[in-house]
Amino acid sequence: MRSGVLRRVLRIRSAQIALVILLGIAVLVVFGSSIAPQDPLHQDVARLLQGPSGAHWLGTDYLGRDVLSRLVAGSRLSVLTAVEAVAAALVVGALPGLASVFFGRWFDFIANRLTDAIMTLPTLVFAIAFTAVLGNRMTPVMLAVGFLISPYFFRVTRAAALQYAQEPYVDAARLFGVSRVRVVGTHVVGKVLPTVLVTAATALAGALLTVSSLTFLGIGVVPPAPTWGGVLSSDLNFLSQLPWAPLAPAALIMLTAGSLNILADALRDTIGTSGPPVVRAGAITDQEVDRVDEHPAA
Amino acid sequence: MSTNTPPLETRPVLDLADVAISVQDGTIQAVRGVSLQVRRGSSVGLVGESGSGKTLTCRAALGILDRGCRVESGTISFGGTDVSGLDPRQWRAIHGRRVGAVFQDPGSYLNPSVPVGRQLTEAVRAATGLGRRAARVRALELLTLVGLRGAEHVYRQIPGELSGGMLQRVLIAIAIAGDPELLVADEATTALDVTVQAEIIELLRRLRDERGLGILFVSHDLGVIAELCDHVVVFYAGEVVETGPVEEILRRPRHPYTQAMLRVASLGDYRRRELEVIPGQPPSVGERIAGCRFAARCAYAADECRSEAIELVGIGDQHDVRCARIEEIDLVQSDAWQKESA
Amino acid sequence: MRIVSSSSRLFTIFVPVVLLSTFITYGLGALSNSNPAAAVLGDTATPADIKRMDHQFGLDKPFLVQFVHWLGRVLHGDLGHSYFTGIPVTQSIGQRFPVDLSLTLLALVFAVILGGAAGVLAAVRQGSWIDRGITAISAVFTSVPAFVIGVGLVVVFATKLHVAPSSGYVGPTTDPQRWLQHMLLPAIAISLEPAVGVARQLRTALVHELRQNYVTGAVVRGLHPSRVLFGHALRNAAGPALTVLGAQVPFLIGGAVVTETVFSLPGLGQLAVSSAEQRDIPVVQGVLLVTSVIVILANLVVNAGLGKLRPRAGAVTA
Amino acid sequence: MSGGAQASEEPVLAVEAVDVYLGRGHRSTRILDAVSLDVHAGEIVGVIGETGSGKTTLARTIVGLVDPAVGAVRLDARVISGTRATRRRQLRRSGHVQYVFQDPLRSLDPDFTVDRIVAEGLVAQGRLGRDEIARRVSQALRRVGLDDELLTRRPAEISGGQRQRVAIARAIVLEPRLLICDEPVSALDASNRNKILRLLDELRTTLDIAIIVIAHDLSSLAGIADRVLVLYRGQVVEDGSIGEVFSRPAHPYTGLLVASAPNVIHRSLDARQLRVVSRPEQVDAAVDGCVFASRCRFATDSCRRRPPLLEVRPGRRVACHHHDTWRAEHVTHP
Repeated sequence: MRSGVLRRVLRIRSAQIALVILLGIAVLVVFGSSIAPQDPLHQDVARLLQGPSGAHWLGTDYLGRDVLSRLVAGSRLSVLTAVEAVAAALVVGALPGLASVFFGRWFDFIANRLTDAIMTLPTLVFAIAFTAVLGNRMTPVMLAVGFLISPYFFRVTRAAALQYAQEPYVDAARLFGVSRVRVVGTHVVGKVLPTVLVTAATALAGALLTVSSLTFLGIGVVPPAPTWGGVLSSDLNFLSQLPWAPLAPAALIMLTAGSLNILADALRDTIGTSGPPVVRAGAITDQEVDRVDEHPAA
Repeated sequence: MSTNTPPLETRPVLDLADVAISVQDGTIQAVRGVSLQVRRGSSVGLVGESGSGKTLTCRAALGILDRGCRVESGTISFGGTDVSGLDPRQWRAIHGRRVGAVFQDPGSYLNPSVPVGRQLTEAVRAATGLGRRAARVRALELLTLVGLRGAEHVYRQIPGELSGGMLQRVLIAIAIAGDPELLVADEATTALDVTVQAEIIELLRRLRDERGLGILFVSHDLGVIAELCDHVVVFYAGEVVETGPVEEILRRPRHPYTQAMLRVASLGDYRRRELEVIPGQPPSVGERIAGCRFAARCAYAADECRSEAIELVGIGDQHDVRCARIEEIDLVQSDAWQKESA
Repeated sequence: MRIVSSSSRLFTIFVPVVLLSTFITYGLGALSNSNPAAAVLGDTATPADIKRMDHQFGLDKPFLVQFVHWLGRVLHGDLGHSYFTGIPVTQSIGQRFPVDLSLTLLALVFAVILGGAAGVLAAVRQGSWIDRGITAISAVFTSVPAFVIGVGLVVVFATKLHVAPSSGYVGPTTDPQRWLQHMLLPAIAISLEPAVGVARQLRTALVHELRQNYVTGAVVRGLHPSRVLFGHALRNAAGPALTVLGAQVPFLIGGAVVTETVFSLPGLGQLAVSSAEQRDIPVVQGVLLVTSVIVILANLVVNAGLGKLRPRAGAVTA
Repeated sequence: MSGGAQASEEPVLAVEAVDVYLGRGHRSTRILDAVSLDVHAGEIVGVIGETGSGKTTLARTIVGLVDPAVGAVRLDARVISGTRATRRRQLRRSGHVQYVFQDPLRSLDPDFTVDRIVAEGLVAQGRLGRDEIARRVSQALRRVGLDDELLTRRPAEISGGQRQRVAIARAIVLEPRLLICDEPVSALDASNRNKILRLLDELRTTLDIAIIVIAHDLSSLAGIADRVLVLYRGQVVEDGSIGEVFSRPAHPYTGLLVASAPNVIHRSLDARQLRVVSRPEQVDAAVDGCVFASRCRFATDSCRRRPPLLEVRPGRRVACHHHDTWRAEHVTHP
């Protein structure tokens, strides 16, 4: 890790706020339904579609369930599945991206075509199709989503790794007889890591939106189980009675995704000012391939 | 600058009087008290180490100081009109028409994705208002004028396809497209191969003599200045320490810094010898120093050098020096010379 | 691997990509353990019935043979029939396809206009309140799913102000004005995310370009500021922004699929969701294939645009 | 001091007629063409060449980052080019050949402190304990004129001249037999340039090592080099003792180089009279002819054949058909 990058990020006010919000969300995720004020599944036919009150801070839904409790209890599924997707993408994308430093042009060619192909698959449609195959469960669907976003990790990591691997100090280390694996370990990995972190934070925000979109469509969850997107979806049918009802679940999604994006931006700015080149997303890869050619393996 | 009446009856094209420039939003004064003049058909060289203020001065004269940099005091005028307070729109009437500029790393001053000919034509049109077709004809003439063979072919190439020397010629063609009176060249030959550098200097000399172009030439290399310029301004740590005709400065430098600079410069002799160095490092930009800014590195420095500001004093025809001990140094040196020859 | 011409680029890059993505699409369907015959015939089917049905669907052949057959039929415009309704997949997709195509194209246009203008404005006024405002609005929109924006638009413009229809679809050939009325809100809803992507990338790239020496060079040549901005800096900054736009298309289509639900548009999304619930594999495959092709086509367009922006192919770089 | 004065009988480095190609397949180009060079212990040899002359490729070939297609590189009479990976690693760990890269800022890892940078080669050898490494690092730093307070700084926190010294310290800490410096002073101003050149001059005697200094201009060799090798488009056009080569160049290209060098004192050659005015077109077109013919004022039909690199005097080689006549044609008008 580039020394002090995180410390400098944490000096940025917006990043501090974002981190506090994310810590709060993390508490919701860890403790989930055990800190929900009421039973998220308890239906109360006497209190349908009520506005906020002392008993129900965020009101009740069309079955008389406490909205606040449903949102709190739904945090775990909504956030953890997104984390699963990003973790999968990291493993499938970032590791080969880093490894591309070691392999020649054929690995590069194949990996890039494969990447291009995966990137043409529309994430949501693919996720929907996946439920058709594997049944209506969230985890496999999100692993599939992780597979679909892995190309972004691959590209960003690969571009950064190749760039750093061509710095003269890498040649210098090789001239000392340091092995390639160790050279990459000491001179390249640490510099690529912040870039991967930025991508991970952005991807997590995106995956969160994907989860909420899927749960909104009713995909990946079996009905009584609460999710943020599901709460939003159920509110939608009663817009005329409770037009402000979507606000709370929407705000929760936005706060989480927004905090992640702010953190990613702060991180990106910090890396940008501390030296390493900015890796442009989706940069055209042919030039990089050319550069590899000019770098004869030794 | 000397108070003598200028030998040429023409008014200077560029006239800087007592210019001070601040950087970092006025917090640091990087350049102070710079006065210099450039006339048509003459070339003035600014020489100094990096950070000495020569590039800031020349960017101020071009009206392209970076954000946070500002001309604090003094006047900059083109042919009698003061330009120090102009806004970008007013500068546009001067850029390209009255002054052209070339820089180090010529390739980076051209748009990498547009053929060079189109960029030249565009400059011709901006400076002259010619029609598209006439401008293209003019552009091809200019490419030939700056010594590029196969102008038609070069016209269609993008910057990445040309060598550094060719790019600098293209940039010179662009700079003189509007037939300006002044050309500002900031380290224009620094990154080039020596043989190419000599050719570019040759070209600049020709343009100066044939078209009466005034040239303000910035370089860290006294040798290059000696090849092209008739007048030298020596910068040290944000101040002019010596200025005068090039032969005189080379033959009989008076400021200890100029003398040291000549000793470390390449002498055109390649035998093994003990190489000269100037001890220490220059002060950091804007560092406040009472007295002479070179005193800490100067073998002749005395107490008087460190107490109060030293003025630039005229000591001959257009020859000014900023040194408090100039007479004593002359004595020491002639003594040494006598001992050596005895 | 230098690009000699755009046609060879097409063959070296896009043909393998199309083959691979169709393979993944098909493989997804074929990998499903669900037996369509059993699903269609119900609990009372005999093994012989299932075998006959398998043969009818071609499911008794090796996987690769099935893929090649399927690909052959796809090339002839045959995506098979729904397991349940028996309606040709091309027919049900054909009915709904215009909705998504209109939505996607309109959203792309909005994204270019909105994102382009915001990006240029933010870069030119870098550090001003305009720049900060655009950055803040961008941060909000990247954190909101398209369907939430859709819901917001419905609440404000349809439910409260009654200035736009909240649901339904009219074909552009039937009544262009009403088509636009129906498409406007959903298209805006899904265009905001890609617009933000374009704006951010454009701002970054343009700020970078405006710091380059050639911009200083253009200024000292006395060029008009608009010429420096649009003729030089933007030309070079547009490439990365266009690349980002291309990369956004898969998400744009995803947004379209969800937003259809909000605005009750009869599009591919609803077809995909309902067939996924029924495990109607040929329909799901068809939708995936068609949307992938949209993405690939959009990327071809983007690539053509990039080719125009970049220096001539095969240029020697020093 | 004349060329090769300190030469012992066996050269430390012998580059024997190497051809080097870069790129693959039809895009492969010949960068070096039959280049040969000897360097003895205690000797500084300058390699001078402009853009595209192949000088950096020559350095990379000597250190084994590039393999020659033809020819060999020998260190103390043992071939070190084109070896297998394990042998190569063994050679590299020995530290006998050290390379000081062109750009000191980029060749030092920005995340590493000075002590870690200088120690990297010793750590890779894995022979010495931590205390011994620390001792050797601080000794090397003192040798290049830096003190211990720099040990914990990072490259961004020290000056350009100091960075170049750190790069040299990193090389000499391994007690090399041969040191190759690629443009060691091109990024420095005149005074700092002379300081680094003086340091190299000092090291060759105190450490008794062979040094190659690669440069694009004469001023980076002035005062320290014993011999100089002039490269033009991958070929050696002239070599010999530096005083002789530059005071009486035997090749028209060397002449042009000397005449073009910016100079504050009078010179004997005028670049304007060495540049091409006109020349026979067919000389230009010759593929296997003299590499310099297209820029040579003195080119004739015979230059369509490639001139051999002839030893015109002991220790003096020139590749020019007209090496003994062109100067007579060059008339200096007042």
